[in-house]
Amino acid sequence: MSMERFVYADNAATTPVSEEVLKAMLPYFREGYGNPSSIYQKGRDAAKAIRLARDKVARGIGAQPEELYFTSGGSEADNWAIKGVVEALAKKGKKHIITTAFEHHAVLHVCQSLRKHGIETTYLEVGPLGVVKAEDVAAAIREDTALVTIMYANNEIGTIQPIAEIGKICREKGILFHTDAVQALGNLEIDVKAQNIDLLSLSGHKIHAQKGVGALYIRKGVRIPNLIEGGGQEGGHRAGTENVPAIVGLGVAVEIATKDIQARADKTRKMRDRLIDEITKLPRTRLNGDREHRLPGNVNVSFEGIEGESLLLMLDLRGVAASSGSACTSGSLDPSHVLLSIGLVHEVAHGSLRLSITHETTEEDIDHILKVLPPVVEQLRAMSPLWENIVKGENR
Amino acid sequence: MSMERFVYADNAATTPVSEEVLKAMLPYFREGYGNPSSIYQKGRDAAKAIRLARDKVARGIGAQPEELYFTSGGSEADNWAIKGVVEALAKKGKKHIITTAFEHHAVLHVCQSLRKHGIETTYLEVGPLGVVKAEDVAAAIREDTALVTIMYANNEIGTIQPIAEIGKICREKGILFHTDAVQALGNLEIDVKAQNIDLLSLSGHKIHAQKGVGALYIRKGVRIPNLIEGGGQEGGHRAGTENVPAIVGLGVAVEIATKDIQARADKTRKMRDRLIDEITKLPRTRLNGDREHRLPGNVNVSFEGIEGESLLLMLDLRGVAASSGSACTSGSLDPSHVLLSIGLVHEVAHGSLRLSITHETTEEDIDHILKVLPPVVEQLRAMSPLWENIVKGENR
Amino acid sequence: MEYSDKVLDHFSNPRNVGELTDADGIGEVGSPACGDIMKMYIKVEDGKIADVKFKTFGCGAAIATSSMATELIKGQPLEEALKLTNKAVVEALEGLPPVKIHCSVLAEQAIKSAISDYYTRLGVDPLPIVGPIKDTHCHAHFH
Amino acid sequence: MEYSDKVLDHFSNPRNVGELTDADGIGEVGSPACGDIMKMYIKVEDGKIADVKFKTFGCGAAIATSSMATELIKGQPLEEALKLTNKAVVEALEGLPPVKIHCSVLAEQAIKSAISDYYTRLGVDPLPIVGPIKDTHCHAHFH
Ligand SMILES: Cc1ncc(COP(=O)(O)O)c(C=O)c1O
Ligand SMILES: Cc1ncc(COP(=O)(O)O)c(C=O)c1O
Repeated sequence: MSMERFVYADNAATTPVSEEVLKAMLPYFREGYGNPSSIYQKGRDAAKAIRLARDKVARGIGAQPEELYFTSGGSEADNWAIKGVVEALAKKGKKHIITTAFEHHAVLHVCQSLRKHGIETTYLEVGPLGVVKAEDVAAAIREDTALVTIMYANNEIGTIQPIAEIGKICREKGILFHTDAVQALGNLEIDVKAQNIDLLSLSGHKIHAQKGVGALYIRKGVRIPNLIEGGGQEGGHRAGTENVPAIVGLGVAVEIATKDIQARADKTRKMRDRLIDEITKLPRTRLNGDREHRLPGNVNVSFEGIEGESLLLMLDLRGVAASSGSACTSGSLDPSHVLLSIGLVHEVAHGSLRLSITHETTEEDIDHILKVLPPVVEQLRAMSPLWENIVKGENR
Repeated sequence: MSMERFVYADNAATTPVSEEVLKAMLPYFREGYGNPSSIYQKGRDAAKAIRLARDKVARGIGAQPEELYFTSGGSEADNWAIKGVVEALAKKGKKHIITTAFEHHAVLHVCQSLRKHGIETTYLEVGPLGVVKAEDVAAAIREDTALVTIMYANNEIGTIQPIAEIGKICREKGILFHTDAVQALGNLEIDVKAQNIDLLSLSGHKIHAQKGVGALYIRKGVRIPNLIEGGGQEGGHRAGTENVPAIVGLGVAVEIATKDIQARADKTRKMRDRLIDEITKLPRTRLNGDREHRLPGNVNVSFEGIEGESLLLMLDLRGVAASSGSACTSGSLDPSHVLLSIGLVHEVAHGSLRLSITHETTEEDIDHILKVLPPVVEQLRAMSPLWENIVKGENR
Repeated sequence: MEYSDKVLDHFSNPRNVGELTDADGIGEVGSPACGDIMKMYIKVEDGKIADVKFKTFGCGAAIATSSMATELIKGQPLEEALKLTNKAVVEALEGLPPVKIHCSVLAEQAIKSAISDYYTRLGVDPLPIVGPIKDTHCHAHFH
Repeated sequence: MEYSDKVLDHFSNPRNVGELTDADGIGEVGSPACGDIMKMYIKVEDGKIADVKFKTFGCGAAIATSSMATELIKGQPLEEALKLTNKAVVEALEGLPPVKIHCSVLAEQAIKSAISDYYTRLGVDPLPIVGPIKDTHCHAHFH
């Protein structure tokens, strides 16, 4: 099949490393390769590069550089934050976590596996719109609550959570608050101080840095044990020789991503709204998640009667890369826990499509998506026994 | 100061990414950037690249590809192996670890922090030559021993441990055996099957791959819980979007490093021996660690009366990058625990120098080191009150 | 996940898609909640599968296995069609990712189900000929 | 670890290295086990530090702080030299990494120790003038 155009509409799964980021990284592979712990010039240069990157990342979220610890990505940051807080506080009798039903698996699976260590978790409902209520958080707080961990924005349906409100409640009640901001970074303003965030996870590859690098912000005064112990890197809090090129790239990526957020978001939102408006004109097609409290680049729709994976493969053959549910779980055949959490029935959850665009997406890209998507949906419905039944039911 | 030549003699701390490795990595930053969990072509290409890399790494150590899990480096692999085995076996009453006194901190600190969870560790002596005795391992095994973890080769003094013998003992007694092979990979033959190794840690940046990538080999049949939970990556055993370029690079690096080990080692050993012979001619200078059971590129010497860090800085000013003790701990002022473990007194341990070369080091590089080192030692001794006392003591 | 070229070929150009309005047997297996439904239509002439069509709701592998399975039985005597195993379908497709093996099982069962229906319509008890139709559960791929 | 250019300058070209055979006061602080020993020699004339030399066993920062500290007190009246704080040495060096701050403390103490020795030789109790010499422990930098 000849492909007129290739539109990458899966930026929530991962992004290409940008030219600027790669350019910043390249000197650290074969020239600036010193170990940042080494005392000689090459080592000191590497240490300095990391310091400058830390400053940039800190600035991007309103933190102090000493409050930032580089990790191997968002998953490690989530694991460290939650296991760390729980280990620090369980011995004081605090054995309860509050989270939502639609967190990323890097949060959910940690909470689930902590159960066998006697940690109880409350999974708050997010309702049909996919937004948790701050008052529900307040109501769930108990004497023994150690941690509230609620994502800043959902990775599948893009809904934005009331982080500042939750932060305020937690600070007032003296409870630690962690947020997985992997999807929010670069899309929404983050200010850990104003928003009363105690711990925050971020990941590089969603904002045009390398895969395998991220960071955990830990507010000064909060002490949690290490997840990875060993050498004295990261102020003694995260062992392992630092991934210098990736960290340098993360610094540049955060700097770029947190500049002009408003203007970029406005541009992206316009394209997103066009996609939503046009796609939801198709029969038996619905938007998943709140339309207003939504990441500027996220479109998540369900088409009754078709299955997501075959939809993705067809779209790919026609030059559109997208996702059905979260890429992280697409190895599994279970329907997305996020879509189930907002009340979709299994067969509709199976037929979902996530398009995630950025301000670099063009109107021509949107045109292309809108050109190829409807016939693909039609084609798959034509071969679907489920669609046949739906249509029969309608005509009955 | 004009620098005629720059000799990088700290390859045990880290290595530059090789041209071949970087070349293999580059396509995965801006073109092959798909998320390996994604279903479309770009995702499948990334998944395939990881599969091929896994095959290469597996071949390099005699493992099956399904037995290899990519990590963010050697430290994570060590943490995962030890904490994982302990968590899996502690509930069966196995609460004892056997290790040596001179492991890397990524092993030692984990053992130390497990103490508060009721895990006891036996730290075997390595003697003045820095080689543990297999019979000491056998003698230390108890009813409740969960794990033996002994490094393949020491990172500071380069001494090689009797891994196959230890592996045999452990297998016979039905005890899991982990080895940190970070320094051995590419220098010594590794065959996890023949050597009866159950878990093995490796790191990319010591063999010309990127920093921040490594792997843990877990023998089929050995089941340990995850250190980083979340998405289904790495067969569900290590969450986090895969660092595709770094993993691809690791594959190439292992392939290159495990080819022609003998020929390369012979070449390196000759240069190493010249360094040792010449340097130990200096007064009150000794080689640390066994000369025979030693990594082909490792020289570790102590100069009485001088302190290591100032020695390194002076050498750096004269175009030689080297290390004093382990780079990972050089932020600390404590003398190397490795040198103390082989019986050095504190002040001599402080005056140690590690030169780590490779087969790519040239005879001219060795000439340069041998030219600049003796005058630097002399200069520092001339300004050392300690040296003054040593000389006075001699003349008394 | 890696799909073979053969899988992608059968997915993007599926053979025998559609329905047979004059089918002699129709089989349907799977469930919408599991994300896979296969419906097979067969036309039987002289004890042979004269024609076969399918409709499938499911992933790429489900569509590809439906396509390949129908190709493999088209024109075959019923007893040959009943011998078609999921393994044969997987081999003909040059492999399937482990998590997708259940799709091939579904295709095998869909054929059996259609032939079952054919015998039932003839007034013949299909059970001794076809055997039981396995109830494929959502998590079949975990076995 | 990052050293300022000033530190590197004083490390690579240390001022006042050596001994004074006719010193009026000699001070030594630190211990070999800790990895730092500083020995200071002073020559006093007209209540001023007419000359000063040092010998140091220690890291780059130990040598640089010795060099800078001796520069700062050379030619100064004793009472001024006694006022030299480790902070002033750090500032003159344009900063020191946190783990190296103890070296500057050591340099301050070495000077005090040498001046103490000078008064002791004169038969004057140094304690009221110089104060106690702090026993700098190996882990001073952790405080
Ligand atoms: C023996 C040994 N183990 C573990 C490590 C840690 O590896 P990494 O820096 O990749 O975390 C190192 C080197 O830093 C090492 O030399
Ligand atoms: C919300 C969220 N949290 C965590 C992660 C995990 O980040 P990483 O892939 O860097 O481990 C992701 C994406 O994969 C995500 O979208």
